[in-house]
Parts: sequence; structure tokens; C-alpha cells
Amino acid sequence: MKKALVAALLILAAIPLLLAVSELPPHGSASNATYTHVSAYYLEHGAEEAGAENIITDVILNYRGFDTNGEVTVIFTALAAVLAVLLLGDASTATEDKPSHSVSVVVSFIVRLLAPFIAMFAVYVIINGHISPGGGFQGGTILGALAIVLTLVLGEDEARRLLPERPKPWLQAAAPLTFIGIGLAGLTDTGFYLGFPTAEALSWIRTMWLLAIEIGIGVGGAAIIASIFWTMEAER
Amino acid sequence: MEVVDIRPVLAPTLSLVCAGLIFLTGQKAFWRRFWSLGAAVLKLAVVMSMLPGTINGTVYVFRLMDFTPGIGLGFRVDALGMFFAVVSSTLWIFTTIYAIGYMEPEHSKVRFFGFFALCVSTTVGIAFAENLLTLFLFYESLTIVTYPLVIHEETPEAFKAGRKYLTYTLIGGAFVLIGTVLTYQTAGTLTLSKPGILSLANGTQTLTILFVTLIAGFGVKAAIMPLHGWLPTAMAAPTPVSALLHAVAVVKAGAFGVLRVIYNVFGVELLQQLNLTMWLAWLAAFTILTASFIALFQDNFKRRLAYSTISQLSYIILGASLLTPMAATAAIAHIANQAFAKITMFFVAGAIQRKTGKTNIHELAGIGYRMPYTMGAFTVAALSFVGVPLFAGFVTKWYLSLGALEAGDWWFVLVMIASALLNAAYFLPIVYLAYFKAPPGTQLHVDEARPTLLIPIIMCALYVILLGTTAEVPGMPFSLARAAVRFVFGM
Amino acid sequence: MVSWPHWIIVAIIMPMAGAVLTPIVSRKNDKAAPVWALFIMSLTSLAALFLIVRVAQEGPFSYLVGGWARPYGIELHFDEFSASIGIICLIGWLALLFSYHYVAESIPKPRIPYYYTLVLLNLTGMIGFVMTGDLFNLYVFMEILSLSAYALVAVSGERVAEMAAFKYLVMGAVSSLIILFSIGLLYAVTGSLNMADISTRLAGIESRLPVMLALAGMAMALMVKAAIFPLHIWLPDAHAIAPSPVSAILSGLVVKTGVFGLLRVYQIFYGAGTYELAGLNTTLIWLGAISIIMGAFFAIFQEDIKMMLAYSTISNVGYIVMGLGLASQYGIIGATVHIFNHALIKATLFLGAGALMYKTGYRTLTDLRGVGKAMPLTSMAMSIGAISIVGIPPTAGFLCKWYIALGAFQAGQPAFGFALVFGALFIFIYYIRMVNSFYFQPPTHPEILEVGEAPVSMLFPVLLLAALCLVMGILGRIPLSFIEPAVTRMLGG
Amino acid sequence: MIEALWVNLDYAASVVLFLIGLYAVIAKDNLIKKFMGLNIMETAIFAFIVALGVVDGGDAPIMGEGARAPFTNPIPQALILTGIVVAVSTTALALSLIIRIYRQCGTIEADELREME
Repeated sequence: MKKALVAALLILAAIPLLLAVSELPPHGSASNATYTHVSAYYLEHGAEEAGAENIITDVILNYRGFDTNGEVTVIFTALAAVLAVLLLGDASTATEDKPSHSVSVVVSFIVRLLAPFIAMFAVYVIINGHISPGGGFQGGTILGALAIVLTLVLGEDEARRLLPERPKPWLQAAAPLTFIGIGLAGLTDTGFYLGFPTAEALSWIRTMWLLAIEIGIGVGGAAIIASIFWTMEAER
Repeated sequence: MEVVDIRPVLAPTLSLVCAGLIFLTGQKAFWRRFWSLGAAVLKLAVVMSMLPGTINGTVYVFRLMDFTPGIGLGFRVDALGMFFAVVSSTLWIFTTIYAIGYMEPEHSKVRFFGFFALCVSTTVGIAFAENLLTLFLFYESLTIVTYPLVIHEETPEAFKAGRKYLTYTLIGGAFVLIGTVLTYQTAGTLTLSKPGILSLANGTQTLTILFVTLIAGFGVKAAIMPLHGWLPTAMAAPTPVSALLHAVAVVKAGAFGVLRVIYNVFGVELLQQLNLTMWLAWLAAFTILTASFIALFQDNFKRRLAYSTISQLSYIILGASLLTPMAATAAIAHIANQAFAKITMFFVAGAIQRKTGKTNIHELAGIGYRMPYTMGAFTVAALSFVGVPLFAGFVTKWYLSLGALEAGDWWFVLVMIASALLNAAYFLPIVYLAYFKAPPGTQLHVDEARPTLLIPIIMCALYVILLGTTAEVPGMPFSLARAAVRFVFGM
Repeated sequence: MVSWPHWIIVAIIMPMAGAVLTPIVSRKNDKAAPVWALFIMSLTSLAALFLIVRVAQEGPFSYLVGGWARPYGIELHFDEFSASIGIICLIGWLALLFSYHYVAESIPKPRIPYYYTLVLLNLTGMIGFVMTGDLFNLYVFMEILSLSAYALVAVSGERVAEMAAFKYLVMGAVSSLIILFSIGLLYAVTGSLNMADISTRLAGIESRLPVMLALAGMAMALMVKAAIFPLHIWLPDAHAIAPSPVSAILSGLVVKTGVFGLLRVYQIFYGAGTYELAGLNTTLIWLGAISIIMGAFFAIFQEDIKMMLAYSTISNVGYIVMGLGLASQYGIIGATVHIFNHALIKATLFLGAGALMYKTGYRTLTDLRGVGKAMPLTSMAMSIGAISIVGIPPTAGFLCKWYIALGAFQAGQPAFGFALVFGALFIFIYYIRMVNSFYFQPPTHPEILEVGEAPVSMLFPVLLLAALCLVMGILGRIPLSFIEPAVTRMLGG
Repeated sequence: MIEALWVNLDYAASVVLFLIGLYAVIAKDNLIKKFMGLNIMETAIFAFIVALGVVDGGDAPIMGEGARAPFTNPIPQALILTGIVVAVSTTALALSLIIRIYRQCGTIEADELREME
């Protein structure tokens, strides 16, 4: 009964929504405001102004870099939130009834075999983000996934060694800190937070900074994803 | 002539500071009494120092600060405000002395005297308010600071009374606020320095709504029927509080608000054109008679006094709504006349209760032999209410009747007479009972209440006679009332 | 000093950097986290102070992040409304100070550094939210503040807290998505994300339906965040169960971001000039009025003091929304200033309630009877808060009531002026219960008379806020005249 | 209208997907299913915004050798990258909360939880 009512209401709500989207500028047309206004500028000037051939990278890290600055803060918030919700007073209770992993030898072997290649691929995705599809988030996610796979195969204690205790908080905070660092460097250099040097001759600096941010995001993202997974695993 | 002077601010601030000191140091009886009395005397001195100037037409103003852009928290002492301030600060001294004696065996005395001082501070604030917003500010504060006094007993009845009191007065306050907002919206100003800030150009309908809103707001505290319900219930409070509620502060704040609305917000001229006040006059007349009639059947001493208060307050409303100079003089003068007489009666009721524990009228037979001075004072007050010449109440009745005739509404004179008869009917039996119905075996030797209770009673009774005999002597409060009337009617 | 252009970015990255560094700072020493957070917030407050002085001196100003011209980069825009970072910093700072003792006892130890991280992140999100001039950036900051708010509700680890947090999260996430959808619609028709740019480009758009849908979507989603009556169901549990300093932040500030978002939406559409907003205005007025009444109505039946305060928030946000919907000069001024004043008042009350709970261990009105004698200062502060929230002069709450009522008459809607003034009386009914139970009723638990005042770190914020409630009532003209030019500009188009 | 809707079929599909997600959020009792509904809604909106950036015949906006116009609009893609990260973060927190609720109450069915309250 409740479900039918909800469904009916939603179908009713669909009508104005569909009406509204039917009035939107036609899909895929190159004369849309979306295409002719801001993005035209990006496509025209992005490659030489912003430091990366991949315009999307330009937008993410340079034109709208501040959004991404906020975004990495969001993932850090997620980490802090998960830790604040899941950590308990005494760690012993959480680990008692954990089922032991039993993974077949074949799977274990293949994962171990593949791990370096996955890691290498992740690094490739991270550092090639400015000229090809990819970037810090994508690469970081691959690294994080690798950590998760290794945890499942090797067991948690083994996998946790990937992220030693001492640098762990620094690595988790890597993305926002890199952003703030680059932003302040830009501030001293160009007078704008997150400003990249504009001179033609300094394009390599632009590229280096982009690369630094990509690496920061990649490392930070991987550390956070792995940490969140381990925290949940400990609580499972 | 307007003079910028610090004293209008000083008067409420003094009691405010003393209230703070009472809260801080009031655990010791000496300091509690010292600050209460000191503040009362100081404040009276400040108020009195402005009296000669005010009678001669000087207006003391002080604008404290802009409360919101355009509307300031300002103080202004004109004749009408001065009159109210003189009455309340004179009575405060008596009430304080009385309360010190009366509250001796009670609990939470710090709270009591602290809020007592606050209460008077806000009352003087109401008297000296320069604009309607300042007036509202103090009017609403008065509600809040009297609440702890009303529920002082902390019994279920006290809480019930407190709830009722708050409900009535806060709703009234809300009406005042709406009226203030609407006034500001229509007139563009809220100042009370002119005889009327609204004009016919604002539209009859708006003006009517505004009048009804403001009168309803102030009418709650002025206990115009049918807005009077809180007053008899609030009898649950200790006697000095009842005295304060009924004579000095709360009800007078309401009546004073009505006067301000009629004389300073609308102005006599505008109201005459609008012909709005007639229903108010009828309502007042109805209240006078009905409340007196109800009072006849009350056996509880304080309840009878409460209904008498309701009846007497409407004299003020009636006088104001007749819109003639004579009636206005009577209305203003009655603020003092009713206050002194009624506070005497409450003090008497309190003294009897403390001394003998009796609260009902039928138990009072023969009390006149035991407490002759107290009952003597009561007799003076009763005669004043009945309207016997030489007592304060007569002055009111006389001028009010003259005013009614001036307005051509002679039937209000009949109301006066009927009311005098009713007053006689419910007060004189008490006197009779006290002196002539002593049951056999009555204690015949004098056994008065302690001096702190007795002295204020006698002083107030003397004042009642003083007000009744010296009405025409220049320099007495009555000349202030005349000064106020001259200003209001542009004479 | 004041004209240094970078304070605006400092105000955002200072708490952001402070937050991400908190776990590092407190790795060796548990006590370091609160001290560090307070230090960071002090610096941020300094930046906020300079920004407010600057906007008062020279009017609104912009900051181009990365140096890209509008609309190509992200613009931070600081106008008079953005000056709310002042109250964000103030309440944030005081709540952090209050947390010092409070949190140490009420949440599990390993979570404490992350608690401070989340509070700082929450404040970062709000500071960014009020200063940004870019719609998508607004969304990003909104997510920072929402996500940290969800977690902060659950941080105490009680079962009810986690369920409340989940409820809050689901409603908050759905509303965030609706906002993102609306941003997408606006982007689809204008091709821009900069608010000022969208505002100018909207004027010439022919297909109105998507724009109106975006407006409706944003308004609805922001009303969820602001807990307007039928969309309020997440609020009472979340605000009542969260640790008290968090309640103060949530109730005083986070809920207001919804209203603030509405203000920004209004700015965009008033700027565009050609849109008929009467429908939205009427909806806001009505929902505001209903919220006032219903919030008060539910609050009357609450025994739990924090639950009562939570429902009272719904009433008060109703005031603000009603003021916005009146769309008259006075109404909007009153609403904006009430954002500020209600934050002060509600923080006083929640922190005061926290102090009572900390010392006595009780949280219902019946259990707390007689606490006025045991904790006179805290009780006095809460009584001032209660008087203030009802709008009795001369406290902070009165001026807003006065202005919004004036706005109702100005807009030709006197009935809502009445509703507002009498709604306030309704609110008074339950606050008088609180005052009665503190002072005038005999204690249910006699041992309550033995407890003393809370430690200074808790007492100081409560007293300071109560004092501000009084001071802002008397000096009310300062925020009012401060905000006036912005409102005139907004209504003038 | 139908014709216009046909042109904007991508958008219409997103709207439908969005409502399906909303249905799950409201009607499902299992907290995880509720949350999956939320993920469906997220996906719907990402699809909508990415679809805004499509240009017929457009190529990936990567300059350099061999690049030829028209390129697709880079902005929506950039926005959605941010959006996805936000969605992931929300999911992480929601799952943590569900884990805690399950540990404390032994169930994650909304109706059973309501009875426990």
C-alpha cells in the first residue's frame, strides 16, 4: 500500500520533471549555451594557458582547481567521519570474532604476481593524467583497490604494512596539503591562490605543479581509501 | 521648553543598579534592606527634583541611543509621565517598608526584593518613555519581572495564577507590539512628544484597527472587562505584590498606556473626529458597574479588593475616553487617588492576615477594637472610594461628573452615582462589621501589627486625605494633572 | 592590513589546513587537539574580522582564485551577507572551547582528535559556503559541511545517535542531489556556473520551465537543510542527541546554511529581474508560519530539554524563512539579522543545556528541577536565552521580531505579522516551563542542589553568549544598518 | 513535447532513473537498499550532467597531435569527477553508520529498528 502510494506520487512528480527537461536545449547540439560560453574559452585557450593538453585536467586542477581543493577535503572528511563513527574505546573487542581468510593458493599467487603491475599502472594513470585520460583520482583509486585486494589475500596485518604508522596521517592528508602548498606557492608567485605561472617560458613549471597535485591526490586518495577499508574491516 | 537632562535616565537606572546589588549582596538582611530603601529614597529624590520644572512646563529629555535605526531608546519627562512617576516612586517607599515587615517569615527574599526593585525600575521607565517602542519595551519587561513575584509562593495555585497572568499580559503585550508596528508603518514615527502623531489622512479603517489593537493591548493590564480575568487570580501572590500589582505598577501601567494612546498617539482632536471612544466609554461604564456588583458577593477580603480595583481602574479609562478637559483631569488624578486608597486597603488586608490569619470578611467582626489604627485607615480609604468630600476619591468623581456634563453625556453621572452606592455597599459593611458587630468575648485591648506594617498604612491613609483636601493648592500633584491636560488639549 | 586581498582565502584554508593537520598534531598528545583547534579558529577569526571590517568600509569585493577572470575561474565573493562568517567563527570558537571538558567525557577516546577534525571541517565548509560566488563551489562546500555534520551527530556512539545520523544523512544526501540536479539545469540553460554570471544570463533565457524547476528544486532542497516544517523530520533527533557543542553548531549555524542558500538563490533571481517569484514567496511565508506554530506545538510536549530546544529551532527558522518570503526591505533585514541572533541565542541555550547535563547527568525538565539554585550562572544565562528567543525586549530576539513584523505590514500581509507575534507567545509557553523548573519548583532529585557550576571552559562560552544576547538587543542597530545596503541592492535588482 | 523529449532522451532517462532511486530510498526498508537507491539517484544525476556536455561527433578534449574539433564539453566531466568523489565519501560514511547500527541493534531493517526505539 505504502509502496504503491510512493510510486504513484513519484510518477506524478515525473510529469513536471519530464516537461522541464524536454524544454532544455537540444541534446548534443554544438550551439547550446553550455558549449558556446565558458567551455569554448577552455577549449580554445586551455592547452597553452593552463599547462595540460587534457582540457579536463586543466579544468579540474587549474581553472576550477579550488573545487578540487574542496573535493579532496571532502574525501578527507569522509575518512575523519568514518574514523569518528567506527573507532572504539578499546580495540580488543572488535577483533575477536573475525573470520580468518582462506584464499586459494592460485588466487593468492596470481594477486601477488599482478600486484607490481597494478601498482605500475596506477602510477602511469596518475602521472599521465595531463596528456591522456586519467589523473590523480583515477590512479589513486587503483592504488587503493590494490591495497584492498592485498588485504583480502594476504590478511590485514600483512597489508597494513603497506602504510606504516608514522607517515600514515601525513599520507592521508597528502591531497589537501599538496593543494594548499601549491596554492600558497601560486599566491607568492602570481598573487592569486592556486595561480599558476602564466609566462610562456614557464610552462614546464605549470606542468610540474599539475604533476605534483596529481601525485598528491593519488597518494592521498589511495591512503584514504585503504584506511577506510581497514577501519571498516576491523569493525566488521 | 525642552531641556536635555540625565535625570530621566537616572531614575530607572538607579533602581536597576540597586536590583543588581540586591541580587549580589542580598543574602544579608541588612544590605537587602539598605539597597531597597536607599534606592527608593534616592529615586524619589531624583523624581521630585524634576517636579518644579515639570509643573512650570519644562520637559526633560534624554535620548539614550538608537535602539534600531531611526527609533531610539529615549526618555522624556512631561507632566503626564511625571505624575505617574511621582505616584509610583512615592508608593514604592511605603511598599518597601511594608514588604520588609511583611516578608520577614517568607523564603527566597533575595529574589523577592530584587525583582521588586526591577519592577519599579520598569514602571518609571514606562512613565518616562519617549516613544511607543520604549514604552512597549518597559511594558513587556514589567510582565517578565513581575512573574517571579506572582508565583512567589510556589504553590500549585500560585503557578496557575502565574500562568494565567502571563497568558493574559503576554497576549496583551503582543497586541501592543502589533499596534506599535502598525503605528510606525502608518505614522512613520513613534514619538510621544506631540498631542497625536496620527492624522485622518491615514484612513479611518486603519485608524480603527490600530485603536482597537492598542487599547486591547493596554486594556489587559488595565483590566477592562472582559480582559480582567488575570487580576482576581493573581491574588495568590503575597500582599505587597498585590499592592504593587493593583496600585503602583502593573494595572497603572496599563491605564497609563491607554492614556498615552488616547492623548499622545491619536490625540484628542483626531479621536473626536473619528468618534471611536464612545464604545470605550461604555465598556468602562459597564466594567465599573459589573465589577462593583461582583465585588458585593466576594467574601475573601483580597478578592473583594481585586474586583474593586477593576471597577476603579475603569474610572481612568472612562475619564480618558470622554475627551473633555475636566474628564481628562479626573482620569489623570485618579491614578494617584485610586493608588493611595487601594494600597491602604491592601496593606490593611495584609496586616490583618499576618496578625490574625484571617482572610475572609465574615471573620473580621470586631477587628476594629483590636487594630483600631489599621481599621481607621481602612475607613478613610473606604470613604474615599465612596466619594465623600475631603477624601481623594471625591475629587475624581466631581471632575469626572463635570467632564461628563461637559461632553453632554449626562448619563455617565448616573453611573458615577450608582458606583458610589455600590462602593458604599461593599466597603461600609466591612467597617460596620469591624466596629459594631463584635461578637461577645472579643479581645478589646489594642494589639496592632508591627510598626513596619502599621506606619505605611497610616501614611497612605494620610495621603488620601491630603489628596482630597489640597486638590486646588498649586504645587501638589493635582496641578501636574492640570498641566498635562493643558498640553493635551492645547490650552 | 585590512586591505590585504588574501584574507578571504586565508579564512578558508586556515581551518582546512588546521583540520587535516589535527590528527597529526594530536598523535602524541591527546590534549593537543582542542588547543590546536582553538588556535586555528583564533587565527581564522582574525581573518574574518579583517574581512568584515573591509566589507563595512568598501562594500562587496571579489577574489579570483587562480587569477582566472569571471566566469572562467572560481570567484569568491564577499558581500555583507558573507559577514556571517563572523558568527560562524564566534560560535565555532566557543563550541570548541566548550568541548574541551565536555567531549573528553562524553565520547570514546580514540575518536576525540577526529571530533575536532570534523568540527574544523564543518566550520571550513560553512565559511566557504557563505563566501563563494560559484554555484558548484557552493555545492562542494555544502558537502564538506553536511558530511562532517552527519558524522558529528553520530560521534557519541550511542545507538540512537547513529540512527539519527543515518536519517539525517539520507535526507541530507537526497537534498544535496536535488541541488546538484538544479545546478545542472541552470548550467544547461546558461552555460555558466558563476552566480553573478548566471544571474545576468538568466534574464535572456526563453525556455522558462527548466529554470523554474531549478528554482523549485533548490528551494525545496534548501528547505530540507533548513528544516522547514514538513521537511523537518530529521532535525529533532539529530540535534537533540548530538553532543551539546555540536548541537550548538548544528542548530545555530548548520541549519542556517539552508536559509543562507535560499538567500543566494534569491540574489540570483532578483538579479535576473525577469522572474516572477510570488509563488515561491507565498510558499515560504506559509511554510514559515506553519513552522513557527508546529515547531512550538511539538516543543510543548517535550520533556527532554534538548529535544525542546531542537523543536524551537524549527520555529525560529520559520521566522527567518517567513521574513525572506515577505520580500520586503524590513522583512529580509529582519530575517538576515535573525540568522545571526538566533545563532547566538540557540548556542547559549544548547551550551547551557550541555553544562547542566555535564554536571547533573540529567536531561529532562522534571529531573532538572531546582538546578537554578545549584548552577545559578548557567541557569541565568539560559533564562536570558529563553527571554531572548521569545523576543521580549530588550534582548536580541526582539529586534528581529520587530523587523519581520514591520516587514509583514510593509509587504501588505498584516495577517502574518499577527501570526508571528502570537507564534512567539506559543513559544513562550514551553520556555516558561523551563524557567519554572529551574527556579520555582522543588527539586525532584535533592542531590542536584549539591552540584556546583561547570568548569570555566564551559561556563565562559555560556555567559559570554548570554551577555551578547543582551548586548545585541541594545546595540541591534549595528547589524541592522550593516546589512541594509546589501538588502537594498538585492531588492533593487 | 514528445518530440522534444525524444531529442532529449538522455535527460529523460536520467530523470526516470532518478525517480527510481528516490522510490528505493523511500519505499525500501533495508538500510543498505535505501542507500543503494541513493546511489542510483547519484548516478542518474551524474549521467544527466555528463549528457549536458555531449556534442554530436565530439572527441575527447585532449589537445596535442591528431586532435580535431569538435571536442566534447570538458566542464561537466570535470564537475562529475568531483561529484563522484563526493558520492563515494557519502557512501563510506553511510556504510560505517550501517555497520554500527547492525552491531548495536542486530538488524538493518528500518521497520524493525523503529520498533526498537
